[in-house]
Formats: sequence, C-alpha cells, structure tokens
Amino acid sequence: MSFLKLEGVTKRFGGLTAVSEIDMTVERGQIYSLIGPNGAGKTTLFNLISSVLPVSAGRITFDGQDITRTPTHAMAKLGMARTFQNLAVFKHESVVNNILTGLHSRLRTDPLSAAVFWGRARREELWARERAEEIIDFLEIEDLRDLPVGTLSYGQQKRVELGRALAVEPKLLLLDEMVSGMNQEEREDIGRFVLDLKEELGMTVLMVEHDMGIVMDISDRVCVMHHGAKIAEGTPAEVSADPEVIEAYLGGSRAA
Amino acid sequence: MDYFLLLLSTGLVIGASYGLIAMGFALVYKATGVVNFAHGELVMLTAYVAFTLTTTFDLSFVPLMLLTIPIAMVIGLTLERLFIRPMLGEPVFSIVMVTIGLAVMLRGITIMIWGPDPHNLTAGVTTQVIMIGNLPFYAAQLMSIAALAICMVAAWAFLRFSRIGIAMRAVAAHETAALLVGISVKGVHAMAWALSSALAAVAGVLFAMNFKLAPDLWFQGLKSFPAVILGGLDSILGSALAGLVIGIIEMMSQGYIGQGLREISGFIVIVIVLMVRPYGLFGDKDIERV
Amino acid sequence: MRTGHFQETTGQLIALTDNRVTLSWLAVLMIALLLAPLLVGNYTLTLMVTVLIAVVGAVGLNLLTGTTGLISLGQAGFLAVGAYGNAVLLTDYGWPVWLSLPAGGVVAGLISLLVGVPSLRLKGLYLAITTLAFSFIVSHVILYAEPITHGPNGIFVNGATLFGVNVQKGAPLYYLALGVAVAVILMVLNMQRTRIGRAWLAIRDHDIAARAMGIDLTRYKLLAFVASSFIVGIAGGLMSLQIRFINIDVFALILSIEALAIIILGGLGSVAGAVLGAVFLTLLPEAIRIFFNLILEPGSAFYSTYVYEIRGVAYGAVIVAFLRFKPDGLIGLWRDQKKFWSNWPLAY
Amino acid sequence: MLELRNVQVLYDRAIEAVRDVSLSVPDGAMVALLGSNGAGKSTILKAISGVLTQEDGEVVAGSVMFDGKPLGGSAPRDIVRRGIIQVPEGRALFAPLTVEENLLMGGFTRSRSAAKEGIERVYDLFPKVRERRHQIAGYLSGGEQQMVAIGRALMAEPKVLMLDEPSLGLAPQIIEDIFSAVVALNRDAGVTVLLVEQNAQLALEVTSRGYIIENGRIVLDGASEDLRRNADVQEFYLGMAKGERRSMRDVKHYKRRKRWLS
Amino acid sequence: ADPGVTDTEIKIGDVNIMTGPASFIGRAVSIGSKIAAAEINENGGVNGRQITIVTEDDGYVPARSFQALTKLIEVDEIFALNGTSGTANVLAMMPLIEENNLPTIVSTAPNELVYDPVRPSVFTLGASYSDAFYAQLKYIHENAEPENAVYGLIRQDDDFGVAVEHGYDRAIEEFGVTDGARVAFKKGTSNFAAEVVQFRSAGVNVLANGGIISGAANILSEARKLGLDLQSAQVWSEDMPLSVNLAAEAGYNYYVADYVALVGEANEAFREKAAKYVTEDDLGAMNRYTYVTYASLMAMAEAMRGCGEDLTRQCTIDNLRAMENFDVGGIVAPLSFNNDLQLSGTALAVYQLDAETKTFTQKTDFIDY
Ligand SMILES: Nc1ncnc2c1ncn2[C@@H]1O[C@H](COP(=O)(O)OP(=O)(O)OP(=O)(O)O)[C@@H](O)[C@H]1O
Ligand SMILES: Nc1ncnc2c1ncn2[C@@H]1O[C@H](COP(=O)(O)OP(=O)(O)OP(=O)(O)O)[C@@H](O)[C@H]1O
Ligand SMILES: CC(C)C[C@H](N)C(=O)O
Ligand SMILES: [Mg+2]
Ligand SMILES: [Mg+2]
Repeated sequence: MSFLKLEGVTKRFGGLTAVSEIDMTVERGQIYSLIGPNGAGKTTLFNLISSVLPVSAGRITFDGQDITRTPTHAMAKLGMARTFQNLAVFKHESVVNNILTGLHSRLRTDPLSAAVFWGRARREELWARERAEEIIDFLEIEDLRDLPVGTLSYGQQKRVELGRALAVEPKLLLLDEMVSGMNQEEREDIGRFVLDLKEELGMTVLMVEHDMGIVMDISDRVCVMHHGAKIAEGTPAEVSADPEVIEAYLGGSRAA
Repeated sequence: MDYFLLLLSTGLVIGASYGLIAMGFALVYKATGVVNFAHGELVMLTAYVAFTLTTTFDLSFVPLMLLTIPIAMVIGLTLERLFIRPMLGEPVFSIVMVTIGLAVMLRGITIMIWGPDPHNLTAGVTTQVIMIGNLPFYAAQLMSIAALAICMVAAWAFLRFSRIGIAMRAVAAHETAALLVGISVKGVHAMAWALSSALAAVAGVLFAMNFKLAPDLWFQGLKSFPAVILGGLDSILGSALAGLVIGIIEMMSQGYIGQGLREISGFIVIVIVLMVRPYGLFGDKDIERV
Repeated sequence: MRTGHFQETTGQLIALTDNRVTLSWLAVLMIALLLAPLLVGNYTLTLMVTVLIAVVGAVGLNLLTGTTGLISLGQAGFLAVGAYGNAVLLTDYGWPVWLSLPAGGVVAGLISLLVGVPSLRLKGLYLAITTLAFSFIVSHVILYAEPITHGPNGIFVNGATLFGVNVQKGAPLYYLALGVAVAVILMVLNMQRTRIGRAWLAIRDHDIAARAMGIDLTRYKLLAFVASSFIVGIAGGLMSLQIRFINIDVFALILSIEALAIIILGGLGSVAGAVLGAVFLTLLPEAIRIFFNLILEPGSAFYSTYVYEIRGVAYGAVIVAFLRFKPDGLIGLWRDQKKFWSNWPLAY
Repeated sequence: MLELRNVQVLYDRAIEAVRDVSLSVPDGAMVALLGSNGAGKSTILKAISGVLTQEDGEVVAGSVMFDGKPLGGSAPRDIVRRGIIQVPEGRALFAPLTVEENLLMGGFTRSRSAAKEGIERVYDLFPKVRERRHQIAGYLSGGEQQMVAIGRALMAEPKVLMLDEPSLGLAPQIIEDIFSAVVALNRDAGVTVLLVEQNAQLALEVTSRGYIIENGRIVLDGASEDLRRNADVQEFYLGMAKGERRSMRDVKHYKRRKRWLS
Repeated sequence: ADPGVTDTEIKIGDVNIMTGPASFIGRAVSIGSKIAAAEINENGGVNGRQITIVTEDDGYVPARSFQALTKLIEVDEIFALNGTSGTANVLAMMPLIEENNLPTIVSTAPNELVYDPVRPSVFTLGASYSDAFYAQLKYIHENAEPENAVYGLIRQDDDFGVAVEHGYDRAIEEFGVTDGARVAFKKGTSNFAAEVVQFRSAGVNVLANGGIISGAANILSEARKLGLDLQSAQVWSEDMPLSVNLAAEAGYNYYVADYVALVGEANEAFREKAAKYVTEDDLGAMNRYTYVTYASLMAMAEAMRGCGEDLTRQCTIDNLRAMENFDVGGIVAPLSFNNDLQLSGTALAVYQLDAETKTFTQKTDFIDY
C-alpha cells in the first residue's frame, strides 16, 4: 500500500487549470522530488496535498487514509508537515515561539489547565521547550533564538520554517524550494540533512526544487510537471535524460 | 406606493450624505490602508469653516464651495503633514490610533472655536419646497444627490484616467516596493488626504444644510461606516453606491418596521452581507497565497 | 545588573519570570497595592479601582486584538453584557456576587459567539466594524429587552456582599478588583505561554501557516472571542458594582475606543503593555486636570469657558504625541529602558 | 560609479547588520556580492536605495556615493529618478494589482508612452508574464512573481540595477534567460549591475568583480575569476571538492551536530 | 461640622455637561449657579459664609458623572450638590448622594426615575416631561385643535422618551382622541424623514414632538416639506434661543410647556440682575437651564440659611423638606418641597412660539397638572 497516493488530482482557479489530473505515488521512506517550470503547478499540488486548498477533482490518500477533504489543521496530527515557498513564518514572534508552534499538534493542553499552568500544561511546556531547544541547536540558530523572525534575513527565516516543520515530527515532510536563497554550503547541509531524515528516521520527504544539483543527487524519484500535468516520472537519471523534460524544463546547456 | 416612493426619495437624500462621507473614508483607506477615524470630524470641521465663511461674507452656495474646498484641502494637507506623515512606516494600528486621537482633538477644537450651539446653514440656498413629480424636496436635498453623482463621476474619471489611482493601491499594498519604483509615498498620502478632505467639505456643508450644523456632526462619520464596509473599504465608487443603499434601507426599515431599528439597520445589513462577502460588495480581497 | 543572567534549565525558560530582581520588584508592588487602602484617600482608591477595572478590560481586549489579531470595536458591547448579566442576576435573582460576577462573564462569553461565528471569515477592519455593529445591536437589544434589562430605566446594582462585607465601595471593592485583576493577568499570562497562546499568535501572524501547523482556526478564534469576552464581561460586572447604576448610556461607544487606545498605547499583544496602557490612559485625564489646575488661575475667564474642552484636546494630543514618539507603545518604552540598562555601558 | 565607504548599518538602533563595508561598482561594470544567510547583503542594497528606514534601519556611519555625490538622505524616489533601481528580495510585488499594473508602476517615473513600450519589452523577455498579464500578481507562482519583479525594475530603465537574488525560485532555463538578459543590458545599454546571488557559480561567471561578505563585513574581494579559483570559495560557495563538483550524497563533513536526530 | 463648610465658605458642587455637543446645557447651568452665588455672596453670603461653586465635567457620560461626584465629595469636599446633568447621570450619582447624605437639588432632569422612589436628601425642581406634554396637548385640545384631530408621538427610545410617552398616553386617554402613530428613535438621530412620512400617511395633525434641539427642528422641517398642517407640542428644551433659531425656520408656531418664566416681568427682572454678574457672552448663552439652576441654588441657600451658624447637611435637608412657598423672584413658581416626593416647581405654563419674531407668548398661567 502506497504511503501517499494521488489519483486524478485536479485544481482549477477560475478558467486556469493549475493542476490537471495528476496521478502520483510516493512510497514510505522515499525522497521524492517534484520539478517543473515556473507556474507548472508544483506549489499548488503541495497546497492540495497539505489540504491548504480544496481539490477540484481527484482523490488523495495518505498513510492509508483518504485525506481529500480533511481540514488543513488535521494534517499535522496525521503526520504531515510542510514549509512554504514564500515564507510563512510568524513574523512578530520569536524564533523559539515559531518552533514551539510547530509542536502544537503534539500537545494537548486545554484552556483550563493552561490558565492555571499546573499539571499537564506545565509538564508539556517543559517537554516542548526541550524539543524546541534541540531543534534550535541543530539548525545553529541559537543566537537568533529570541529575535522576532520578521527581522531575520531571508535565509534565516527559511531555516526557522524548516525547524517549525521538523517540530511536527512528521511522517511526511513537504519542502517547497527549501534551498532557494541559500548558498552552496548551506544547500549541501540541507541535502545531507534530508538524506539523514530519510535514512535515520525513515521520514518520507517530498520536495519541490529548482536546484537540479540537490534534486539529482539525493532523490529516489523525480516527477516532472508542466502546465499542471505530469510529463515524466522516474529515477533522476531517467528523468534527466527524457527529451521532453529537457525541452520543457532543463534547457539545453544546463542539464545536469 | 406614494408611501414607498416618499421613503425611497428620502432614503436617497440621507444616502447621498453617507455616500459622500464614505467616499472620503475609502479614498484614504485605498491609499494608506488606514481607516481615518477623524474623517467625521473633518466633515464637521469643514462644515463649520463654511459656516464662518457664509456668515462673514454672505456667500451663495457655489462661491462658498469654491472657497471651502481649497481650505478643506489645505486643512487635510496640514493634518497629514503634522500627524500622519511622521508615522510613515509605523504599524497601521498605531496610525489608526493617531487618527482617533486627532478626532478627539478636532472635536474639542471645533467647540472651542465655534461653541456648542447648533446653527442653520443655508448658504443662500432657497428653502422653498421643490416638487419632482409628486415628491417634495428641499433644494439642498437635491443638491446632495447631485453632489454625490458629480463626485462619483469625478472619482471614476480620476481612477480611470490617471496612474495615480493605481499608485494609491500600490502604496497601500506594499509601501517599500512603492518607494522602490519611485512612487512618492508621502505625495500619494498627502493627495489622498487632500482629496478626502475636499469630499468631506462637500459632505459636511450639504449635511449641515439639510440637518443643521452642530458639534455632533462628526457622528455621521461613524454612521457612514456601514456604507464604507458594504461597498468595500477600498472601493471609492462602491462606497458611494453603498451609501445610497444604506440610506434607502434605513428609511425602509423605519417606514415598515420601526422599533428604533432604523439607526442600526445599516449595521445589521453589513453583518449579513459580510457573511456572504467578507470584503464588501466591491472591495479588494486580501491576497492569500502560499 | 541584568547582564550576566543566563537561563540554565528549561524550567527557567518557561517560567513567567525567573529574574530575582523582577520578582522582588513585583513583590514590592504587590505589597504596596495591598496596603494602598491604608495609605491613600477615598478618591484615589476610587481611581485605583477604575484603573483596575480598566486593566481587566484591557487585558481581555488585548487577548482578542493584540494576541489573536482580531480587531474589536465591540468592547462597550461586551462590557454591557457582562454588567447587565451581573446586575440582573445579583439584583433581580438575588445571586451572590461571587456567582453573579463570573456568570456575567460567562454570559458575555456566550454572547460573543454570536459575533464570533459570523466574524470567522472577516479580517482586519471589516471585523472591527462588525464588532462595532455588534455593540450597537447589543445596546439596542438591551434597551428593548425591557422585561429582563429594565430597558430605558436602567438598573441600580445593590447588595453585593462577600463574607458579609459590602464589596461595592471602598477597600472591599478595591480588594475585589485587585483580586480579579491579578487573577486575570496570571490566567492570561499562563495561557499565553502554552500552545493556546501560541496558536493565537500564529493566527494573528499567518493564518494559513497556523492551519498547516495543526491549529484549528475556528476553534481558536472562537476561544479567543469567548475568553476575551469573558474577561471583558467581568470588567463590565465590576463596573456595575462600582458605579452601582447602569443603563445603556454607561456603555457608550467611547469605551470601545478608549479600550483600543489603551492596548495600542500600552503595546499590542503584551499583557504588561495592556496593564501599563490602562494605568496611563485612565489616569491621564486626572493628570491633565491637575496640570491645568496648576497653570491656570481658578476663576479666570479662560478657565470657565474652555478648560473642559481643552482638557479633552490635551487628552487627544497626548495620545497622538505619544504614538508619534513611541509607536510601539509603553511596552516599547519599557523594553528600550531594559535594553539600555542591560547593555549599558556598552552600546549595542 | 556607485560607491560605499565604510558603511555601518544598525537596525532598531541596536542590531548591527553591516559594519565598515566599502565597495565600489564602476560605471558599466557587473559586480557580485556573495555571502551566506544573514551576512548583510540585502541590507547593503537597502542602504543604497534608501529604504532602510522602512524597517527602522539606519546608516550610522560611512557614506553611499553615486557619481561622486552622496545618496544618503535622499528620498527613495529621488534615488530611483537618478536611475538606481533595486529588485527587492522576495519579490515584493503589489499583490492586489494585476501583473500589467505592477509593470506600469515600475514605469511610474517615466512617461506613459515609454511605459507602454517598456511593458512590451518585458513581455518579450518573459513570454510567461505576457500570458499572465491580467492576472492578480499575488496569485502568481513564485517564479512568475520573480519574473514580474525583475520586469518591473527594468521598466524604470535603470542606470544601475541592483538585483537581490534574481534566480530565487526560478527554473534553470529562466535563470539562464534572465542572466543573459542582464548581461545584454550591461553590454548593450551600459547598465551597471550589482548582483546579490546565492548561485555563486553563475554570479562569478557573469561578473567581473566580486565581494564576499560574512557577518556584516567584507571578507574577500577581487576579480571574479580569481575568486572562482580561491579554494575556500570553491569549497563553500561552489560546492566543489578538489576542482570537481561533488555529489551531495558524498558530503560527509556535515559539520552540523547530529544531536537532534538521536 | 460637615464637609465643605468653613467659617467663611460653603462649597457647592456641580456635575455637568461641560464638554461635547450638549455642553450648552452645562454652560447655561453654570451661569445660573454663578448668578445665584454672586447674588447671595453680595448680600452677605449664607450667614456670612460665601458660596463657592466647584464644577466638574461629565461629558454627559454616566460613568464619568460617578467619577466626578466622587472627586467632588472626596477631594473638594463639597457640602451640597446643585448641578446634576441628565437623568442617567443623576442616577449614576445617586448611590453616592445617598451614602453621603448630600443635600441635592436636581433641576435639569426632573424625571420620575429621579424622584420616585424618593431619596431623603434629594429634592427635585421641575415638572415631569410627562406633565409638560400633557399640558400642551390639553391646551391644544381645548383651544387649537384642528377638525378630525389625529395625534402622533415621536420620542427618544430612552428614559426621557418614556416620560414623554406617559404624558401623551394620558392625553389620548383623557381626551378620547385618535392616536395616529407613535414612533421611537435613538438618541442622536438627525434624519427624521421616514417618521414624518409615517405621520403624513397616518394623517397626524397634532404632534407630540419629543425631538430635542436640531432633532426637533429637523422633524418640523420635514413636516413642512411634506406640507403637514400641525399643532406641535415640544420638549421645553425647544424654548432655548438656540433651539428656536433652528426650528423657527420651518414656520410652525409650536408650543412648549415649561416651569420657568420665559416671558414677563419676572424674566425681565432676572435678566437685568444677571447682567450685573456675568459677561456679555454668558448673557447670550443663558437659557431656561440657567433659570432653574439659579432657582435651585437660591432654594439651597435658603435652606442653609435656616440652619444658622451650625450648618449641617442634615439640617439643610430638613429645611428643604420643610420648604414652603419660597419665592425665587418668580422665575419659577414658588417652591415647596414639603411633599411626599420632595418635588416642587411642578407648575407649568404653556407658551406658544411666534415663528416670525421668534418670541414666545404665554398661553396659560402656571398650573399643576
Ligand atoms: N490562488 C490562485 N489563484 C489563481 N491562480 C493561481 C492561484 N494559485 C496558483 N495560481 C496559478 O497556478 C499556476 C501554478 O502555480 P504554482 O504556484 O503551483 O506553480 P509552481 O509550479 O509552484 O511554480 P514556481 O516554480 O514558479 O513556484 C500559476 O500559473 C499561478 O499563476
Ligand atoms: N528589519 C530588521 N530588523 C532587525 N534586524 C534585521 C532586519 N533585517 C535584517 N536584520 C538582520 O541583519 C542581518 C543581515 O540581514 P540581511 O537581510 O542583510 O542578510 P542577507 O545577507 O541578505 O541574507 P540572506 O541571504 O538570508 O537574504 C541579519 O542578521 C538579520 O537578522
Ligand atoms: C437634553 C435634555 C432634554 C435631556 C434630559 N435632561 C435628560 O433627562 O437626560
Ligand atoms: Mg512554487
Ligand atoms: Mg537577503
């Protein structure tokens, strides 16, 4: 049984079909990349999978459940987390608070116990803080910990977003152009890190990237979208050799 | 039928007044993203200025407006310069609060200058009753409706034929980016305030002519909120139209239901409309894309 | 003094404050507040009660507007509901005040759902005007629901006693208000350092990302409405206890605007800011009055004609001037001071 | 010539983002500014275009000179009128406006007819944008937005073009198009270019000179060619080991602590 | 001794509408106090003690009235209260008044809610709005009623409006006339077009016009537009010069019933006296609220005078309670608080406006209704 399965998934915005009848299967533990020209519909597809937008047609199953109509906020609990292409951080909040917010679905504190901050609320907060600090350490943003995220540089904010998604401890992690705005060294780190997520935690990672370096190096499978439709799928090698893909996306000289 | 038509005609009169005030709100909101809580006070203040002008110089309506409007614009520019411009780049919330503080000041200053006594403002306009068909009107009432129509056409032309209209939206949408393309954010703000004050003057004078001039005139600003919201905060023409709609709804709800509902009917209507259209009838939706 | 203070355990990180200096100052403040009735006159005590009520109301509004980003101009409406809830239950149904006061809050909380549910999709000023509409509608309903609310006649609020002591005036009222204020502040501070508070902040900053993090917008927005109105309702109840007479004129629109002014001047989103703002704005008219008494000859012509209006103008001017120089509010001023002293003498 | 002399920038009067930075961009040159996240690249561009105040930032020391005259204190509008145009990072489009309106605003300082022509040129450069001309800009895909942002800057017919990570989120092919367009502008129209870019490979290929900034200070500068041969630059900015491109699977040094994964 | 009294001074408090659109009332009130105090002080004060007035503004907001009175009691230590703002404002001050046994004469809000139930230290000067409307309608019914009379009522939807409606009810019932239409409006309304259309379609020709100031004027103006032939009864606020200025334009010779002498010798004498004590400006700002406040302070002084050297609140209250036929120069009917409600000055005269000349003529004597 596939981990994430899309069948005939379609999204229309008025007259524009941004995603058109996509069938796609991601297996557990895979690093699966989604590539394609600008405006191909990759982010939209992410939005459909993470239920940020409702599908116009089609069916999505995740970990054995039909999630086609599941509300967005239920996704985290099901084990799905994502980052956003255009930065969707909580600007006025500190880095710690951003990451703690990622832990939301893993905590249960109710308003009453929160109000007295006794018992569960306190225990949970202690636990959450420790998790958050680990993530902060790991991303090497200790010195930014208490700064409002809105004042950070673009790349720093992306990192915070990644931390926030990791805090969910998802089974499936969706990364939308994670490495854009990062330099090579940082990209390599992220690449290495994604591999570790897969290898050591068995996490499944679905990523959208324009950086062919990282896509070709670490993906298990690559799916290519163009004008909302899937035009190719396969291993990195297969895809990069596909003439249609070269024509539509990679362009002559830069095919990696 | 007669009953209905009478209600309708009076609805247009008060509606025109809401529309004119609402347009001023929408204009400033469109360019600055700020609801100017002092707009009602501007309406009041400019009406008082006109009052002083007519009583001092014995002016008739047209010269009065020709004199009042530029003065209003100068007032608007001055307020913008003194109170709003220094807040450029600060959170919208704080700027809105500044307009609230400004409103408090203007209310007090108006009473300090002109005293609390209410006045008639006729501006040399006849108080004879004019019949249109079998519907009676005062001249000043017809002038309100006409003024709304004229301002709507002017606003339409302005927005349609100048890049400033787009620049205003650009400034409200992204101040920094507007600066980076060479738009003078200050200039756009100043212009919005000047034009909005001009509208306030028209609205204020006509309101005072129809409903007396008193230091509670500022309250019409609040009373026009339903129109601004119904039309869509940033839709200048939408607000104008919505003003008429609210005016008519008020008259109808009083004429057919009563129970003091009239004064809140506009607010009830917007609550209902917003449930269906969260950005009013013609407002720009917030763009939410991730 | 503050430099060199580092947190070493997670426990310290989640504590409201782990700073001994802060704690000692708070203790001093608390003691001073507890002793106040012995030290100050009746009028000052009445003012302090008014301040405390404003604090409660502001902390409540701040939860909705500052923390969750849902702008409300409906404060007067919620105050009215809470006040009427308390007054009717206390006076007409003979409930004890320890029940009627929170019950007023509960009524306000429940009624807030009436505005909360239709407002779920609304943003920014559209929501603000809707809450304004709500407060107009509330006051209309109160006026016309004569059998319950006594309509235009208003209600005299009497007979609130705790342990046999009348808590509607003097020191007992002060202690009641102080108790409520402290409880509310602690409660809100506590909520804000749990996932609930963070969910609210997340909604304010980016609602889509909030959803993706597992935050149910409907639930948390409504929770913000209910929690905020509950608190504001209690502030309303306290108002009714203090003034001892309510009718709809008591809950004029100006209250909504002043409440917003309080939290903006205090510093949006911060409980301490709401408290500072409440103290500042409630005492401002008093300060202005004293100021004018000092500079003006009593009996001068100017005095008799204009002094009252000019106080109002001064009130507006202080708000404007303050925002001009400190757009992020009193809490910003506070933080600047802290930053300055903790970095002093080394600049940045 | 655009020149920064010992510039220091503070945010909120407290956070020092840029310290003692001097750099110069000669007329008609293409210069790259590289550095890791948070190094201060965007801050430098904002200091030049005069929009730091929008974020409570301030140039507290040093000066920004253009053609021998200081830019400091000029309104952003005047800086734009002098031909210095910045493509802001993260696109910063006017979201509720249509694509065409966005472009039109890019030509705000120019005449109507010039703006009309400009729009056509942008459409020719980015056919994708022409397709989307009547769409609300806020709903475009990330890459499409980036194209509009660049197009909008070109509308002003810049003398100096400052690009803040123009390749961000763009498909490889489009990146190539943009870079060749910028190179062409530089070559044919003599437009001076200051390029902030994470894609160091590309940036050092097209520019003649490069600055590398870390923690708010310039740590390295020189001819782009020389930089490309510098071992550190190769290691950290170009992803090469011993002159060869290395695969990410082989990245072993992975200096991040693994604690979190345990 | 009680607070507010020294060997040389008695402090009298005044909480009033000194700011905002209704501040002409507060201003007129303080002029009344000023005249009375000046007159009393000139004549040797109250047993040698000079009267000082301490005024606080409430902006017509009840919560602020409460605060203001607290300040007057606690900080200024007033002895008695003589200016009391609107109805809701008095009610908000009531607990404090009772608690401090503060001698109080309510003169600007003679509302049933204020004097019934009676509070020991509170005295009310004036007729009720209810009686005022009844008086006018009665006069119209008996002297000026058109053929086929159809009555109509427009009133505020608050305590004040309720009182107006009571008078209307009483008239309708007593005269057995047709009740054509009743409408309520919210305080602050300025546009009454729909209401007047309602009156027209109901054929109303006798109107109980509960609008105040520009409201009343706007109602009449709409009526003129629709060509209504009206006998109109007004709130007494419509006899203030500033209201007349607004409303006369509509051309209706409307009625008011008031418990002050608007015309005649007493009024002239009062104006003459006033000219001695206040400025030109103040003279222009005088209106009926000046007269009533003057009258009530004179009554208060009289009561205090009766206590001799040993002035206490209780004694003042007792004297007020015993007051009978105290003459205040005819500006209101002689005052007698010695009744169950501690209410006096209830005798009303009906006046009619001449819209041309903007002057009133007195149509009836002062009569109790
Ligand atoms: N909410 C929306 N309303 C209208 N059109 C939309 C909306 N969201 C996306 N689109 C359109 O759908 C198309 C696909 O957009 P999407 O963001 O999915 O592209 P993408 O593949 O992620 O591109 P990029 O690589 O540039 O990020 C684009 O043409 C975009 O303009
Ligand atoms: N508005 C601001 N307020 C406070 N600090 C800021 C602000 N903007 C940036 N900074 C700080 O200044 C430093 C430099 O930021 P800048 O945006 O210039 O970096 P950058 O080199 O452009 O990085 P990136 O490659 O991630 O975009 C960062 O450490 C950041 O935290
Ligand atoms: C303005 C007045 C006619 C109001 C009235 N005094 C009241 O009871 O509030
Ligand atoms: Mg995308
Ligand atoms: Mg940057």
